[in-house]
Amino acid sequence: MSFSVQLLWLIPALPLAAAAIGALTPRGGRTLAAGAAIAAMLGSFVLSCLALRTALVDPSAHLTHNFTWFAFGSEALQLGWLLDPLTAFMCVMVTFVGSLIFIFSTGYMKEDANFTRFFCFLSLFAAAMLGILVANSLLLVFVSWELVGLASYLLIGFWFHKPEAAAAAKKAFITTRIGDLGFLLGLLWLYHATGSLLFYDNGAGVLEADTLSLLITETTLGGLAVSTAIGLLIFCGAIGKSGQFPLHVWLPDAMEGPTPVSALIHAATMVAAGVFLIARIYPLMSADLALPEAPVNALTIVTAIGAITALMGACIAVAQNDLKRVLAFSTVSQLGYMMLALGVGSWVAAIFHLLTHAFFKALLFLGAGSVIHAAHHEQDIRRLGGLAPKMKLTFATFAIGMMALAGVPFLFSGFWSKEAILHAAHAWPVSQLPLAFGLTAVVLTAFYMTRLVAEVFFGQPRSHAAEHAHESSATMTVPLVLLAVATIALSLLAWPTPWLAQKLDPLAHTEAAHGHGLMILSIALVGVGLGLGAWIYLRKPRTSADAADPLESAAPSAFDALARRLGFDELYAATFGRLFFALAKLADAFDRLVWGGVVRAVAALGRWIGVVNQEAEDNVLNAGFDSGSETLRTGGRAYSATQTGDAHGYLLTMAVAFVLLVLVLVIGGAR
Amino acid sequence: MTSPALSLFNAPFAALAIPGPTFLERAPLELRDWFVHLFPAPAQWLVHHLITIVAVLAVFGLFFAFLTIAERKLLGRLQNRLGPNRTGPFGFMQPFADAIKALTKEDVVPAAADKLLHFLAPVIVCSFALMTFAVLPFGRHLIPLELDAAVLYFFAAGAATELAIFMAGWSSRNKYSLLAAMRALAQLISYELPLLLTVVPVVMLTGTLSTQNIVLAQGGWWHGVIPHWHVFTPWGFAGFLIFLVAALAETNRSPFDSPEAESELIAGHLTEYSGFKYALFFMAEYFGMTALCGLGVTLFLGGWQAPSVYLQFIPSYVWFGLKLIAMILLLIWIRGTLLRLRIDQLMRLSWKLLVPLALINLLNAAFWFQAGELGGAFAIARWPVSIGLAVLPFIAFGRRLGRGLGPRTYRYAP
Amino acid sequence: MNPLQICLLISCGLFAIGLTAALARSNSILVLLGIELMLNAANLNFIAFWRFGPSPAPASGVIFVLFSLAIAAAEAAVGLALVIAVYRHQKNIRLKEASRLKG
Amino acid sequence: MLSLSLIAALILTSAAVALSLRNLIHSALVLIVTWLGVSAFYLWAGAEFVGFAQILLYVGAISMVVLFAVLLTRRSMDEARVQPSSLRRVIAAVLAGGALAGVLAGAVLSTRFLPGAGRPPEINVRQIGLQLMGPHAASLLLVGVLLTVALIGATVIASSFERDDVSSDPDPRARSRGRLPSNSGDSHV
Repeated sequence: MSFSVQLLWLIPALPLAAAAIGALTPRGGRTLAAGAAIAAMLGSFVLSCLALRTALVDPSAHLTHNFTWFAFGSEALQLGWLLDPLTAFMCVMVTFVGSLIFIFSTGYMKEDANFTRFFCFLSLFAAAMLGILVANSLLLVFVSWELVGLASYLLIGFWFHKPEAAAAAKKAFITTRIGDLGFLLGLLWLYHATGSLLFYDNGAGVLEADTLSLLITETTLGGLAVSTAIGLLIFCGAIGKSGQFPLHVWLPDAMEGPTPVSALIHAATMVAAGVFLIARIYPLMSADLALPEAPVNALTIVTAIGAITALMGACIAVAQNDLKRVLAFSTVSQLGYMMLALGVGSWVAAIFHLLTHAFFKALLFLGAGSVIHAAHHEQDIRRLGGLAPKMKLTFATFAIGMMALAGVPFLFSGFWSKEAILHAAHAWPVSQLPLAFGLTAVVLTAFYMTRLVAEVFFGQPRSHAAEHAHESSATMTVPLVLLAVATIALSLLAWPTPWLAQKLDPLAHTEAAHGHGLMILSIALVGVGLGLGAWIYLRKPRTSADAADPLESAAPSAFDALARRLGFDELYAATFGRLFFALAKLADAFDRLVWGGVVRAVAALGRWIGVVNQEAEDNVLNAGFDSGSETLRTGGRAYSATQTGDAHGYLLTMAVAFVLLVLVLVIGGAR
Repeated sequence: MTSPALSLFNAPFAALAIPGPTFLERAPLELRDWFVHLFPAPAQWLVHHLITIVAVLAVFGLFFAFLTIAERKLLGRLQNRLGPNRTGPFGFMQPFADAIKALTKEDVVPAAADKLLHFLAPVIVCSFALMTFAVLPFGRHLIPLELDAAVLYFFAAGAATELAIFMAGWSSRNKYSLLAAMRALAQLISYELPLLLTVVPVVMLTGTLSTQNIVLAQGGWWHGVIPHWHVFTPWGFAGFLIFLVAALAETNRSPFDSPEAESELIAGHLTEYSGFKYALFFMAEYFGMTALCGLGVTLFLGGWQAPSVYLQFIPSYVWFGLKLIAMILLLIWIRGTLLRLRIDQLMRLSWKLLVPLALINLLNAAFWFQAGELGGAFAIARWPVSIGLAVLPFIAFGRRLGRGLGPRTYRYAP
Repeated sequence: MNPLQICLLISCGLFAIGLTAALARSNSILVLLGIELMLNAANLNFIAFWRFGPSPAPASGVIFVLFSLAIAAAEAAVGLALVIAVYRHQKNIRLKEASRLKG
Repeated sequence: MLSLSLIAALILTSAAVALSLRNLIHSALVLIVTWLGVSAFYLWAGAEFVGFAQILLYVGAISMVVLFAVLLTRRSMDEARVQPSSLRRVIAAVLAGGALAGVLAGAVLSTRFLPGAGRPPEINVRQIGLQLMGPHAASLLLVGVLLTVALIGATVIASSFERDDVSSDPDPRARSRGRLPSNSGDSHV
């Protein structure tokens, strides 16, 4: 069955309908809300598979369906759907992972009173995310983008009665808004420059050669090509949404939301939206590479941001004690990898890593959710421990996810995608620094994941909750198993043949030389990381929750700085926070002193006029009015005598008057 | 100056002059014309009308007579007893015996009664019930009075029933009669609404108020077998069911016969009536039922149209008669099967179920028509949509109907 | 005499009877009925002019009467509801006594 | 012309009788005859649709409302008879009515009307429907709104349920006076 691109809107429309159902369902309708959400997601998954089939018929084609949203004057704003392998792969991933997370949620959120609301928000989120994927218009992307932001705000703050959750939701919303401002500016500039926001429109779209050549010939301030400037502005949005340095601060705090939300939004899909966006507008981002003497290329900035984020995230993750926070910083780090890959020119590698990361990170988060659920919402890894024998299935799947994330060779998909990125970085002509950053992060990733597994699953149970943990129910473990299988199976996308790369970018030559040297180096580094982790944490497992971390005792100040996440929050509070507070103070003072003074002066003037007025009124006007009123009152009294309230009297008066009127008319007419 | 009123009464018979397809189809007309020509020319128009009236009276008078015996025998069968079987062969002379009994009975009028009204009530109810027959098309050429606004006429004439019930209840000078009359009126008024609302879609789709044209609009067959009757469309079927229920209530038939529930109320507003006046009321009720069934046949069951193209050789009035009898038998069956409704249940049924359903059915019919106009795929797609529009509201409103109604409780009894 | 004039005279008579009743009777229901009669007289005029008047528009008279009927129905419903409300308030429906706006 | 005279006699006599009867119920019933006469006039004039609508509306609906109103506004069987009006008022009313009739009749007789069409305008139900839905659609909508408002208004005005705020009622006994027992949904028979 071929899938028509006109029907692509159905993919986001199904979850949207489910969200509507969820919103209209009363609190008791748990089965209906969850059933609708899961059914819609599975339906979208089927549709996405059909779309993927259609897209793979001719991978190089961009199937589009454009239509006019509204016209103002001679301008017409167009929206549209786009189907190409990038869209299709992403849709399949989002709907598949989404379905599993939805199913997992039915188990995880079982006791929550606002179960139906939760599924309404989840569906809304999925709809918005799929909207980003199928859009053929930057405007539609932006709209969906903001909807995603809204849904993520609602979901992070789902337990809004917790002050931390409410604060985290606000933080996430405001931080991403800062990036989105850049996105909006870039969007407006793009519309100003090209008159269109469609990606592909038979040669007139903004990602097509004609428009791009126009964009790179113009320059703006600093000698930047217009395309570079627009690309960087849009990249601001991606920084915010994908948690890149320096706007990464919201992502770890967002872990206050329910764990399935963390899995869905802050690991698998939403944060990937930024990466997807850059991959989508890659022709625009890379347009300035054609200019020989550009002062700076947009992709160079992307690379720098990505490399810094990758290394920084990995460093901070080493010193975190909250189970979900470790995973959150690893997400930051992995997103940095993806950005790095985009920057060095291999968007295919970035998308490959995005796909594999979505699976194993969702697996890790759901595994973490399973642990947290079993341990009565205990998230501190120091207070867990010894869970491996109690939760065998969770442990096994979590270990698969951990090895995929750490890049354990050959069997796990994470290894292949990470290799692709490192190779791309190696092949970057500009600098080898990103490769160095990436390799360092590889060691750290293997290290902190080993630490996490060791702390959580080995050793002695260090709290009451951990002692009495037991395996979760099937609604939670089945998605784990499925995700684990997918994590391993996704290796097939890259090996033995680079199938995904051929399908995603068939025009590019895919004979990226697999230098074996680099692969061996990275395998060795993974081994170092794993070994170090095992040596420090497995050899002598932690015995009590209060014992200091071995690293902490070795280098207290460095560990402390990392544990405080390098003080970004404090830095922002001290700089931007203080600045805005001062500005607010200033505005307040201005209001009070300057405007307040003016108002008081006017008021005094008014009061003085009032006094004068009153004198004049009492002595001059009132006397006249009094006598006038008296006359009126007398007249009114006389007139009210006729108002008897007797309907008959009125009727009679009317009749007599009518007779007189007709008489006058008849006599007048006869004359 | 000739009176337009007369031309109004003359006009329909022009249609009867059109030669029919078969001799049988035309046979009643031929017979009438032959008889009319026996009279001198100036009197012919009068005889013409009189003979029509007499024919309607005779046919439906006899029909009424045999309807009563059929009902009693059928009810007997349904209740596992024999029914009247003493008078004449198989008891078929029973209605005539009853008639003689009613005529010879003493006519008791309460002393305090409003004598004139007490007398007028049965007369009015009976005459107006008979008047409704004037616009029913009994056959292709058989319609006593072809009016442009026939459906309106039908209901206008039917309105007098309410008046007569009020007169009967009030003139009896008996508070129970009056109370029962008020209850009966409340029921009639409540059920007139769904009744009229189910007629509206038919009128809307056929674009005419003339009964003959409504029947003509239902002519034709799909593949020569399935007729184009309204009852074979989703909205028509739903409308027919609502019409049936409302017609049951309008004619005080069981299960809606609480106004005169014999076993509970000593005949309601008819308490103070006896003898022939009571018989007149009884007769009017059956006339009303026959007329409403006739209207139902006309509006929904294709009137005198044959059910299949191959059955057209049977004269149209036979088809009308068969359908009428079938529908009346259905009503008798319902009477023998269902339990009587309490008055509050009865009102609730009308206002909370039938009226909203009829209103939705109106929309459904409009949708059906518009989708049919578009043609093509819409003409097929309208079927499931229309069925859904008919069934889903029924389920939705039906589920709400019983809500809040616990089992019947008795305050003063254990 | 013109048939139109006859019709108009009938309607005059009906109107006058309605008015007289509305003025003479003290019972508010009868007053309302008198007013209904006056409305009917007006409707009679519409039909008379439609039928006999010079070059009538095809349906205007009829349609006017239809609207007028609807309004008469609304008037009767509201009027009689008011009568019932008044009765509940002052235990009779003599119009003379319903002369205060105070509840 | 004969039929017109008969109709006129019917209308005027029944109207006069109806409004002079003592018994309200009789008044209402005789008035129905008047309305039937008016509809007969419509039929005579060729306005078939309006004629039947008049019967349906006045005989079927308004008369019922009137009769209900009469029955609901009296306390015993005999109160349907109303007190005779004072003679002074009757004389005034007859004078006013007579003057009006005289003046109107004079106006009608003294006006010279243009000659009209000899035969009734050809109009059938379909045309009326098209006119209502076409040029007069706005009025039709307004009438629909008016009728809905009248329906709701009449229900609200005539409904016997008073507001149940006990606190604002100074005299608790006033609440029980003249009030039906509240209808609690399920029946206690």
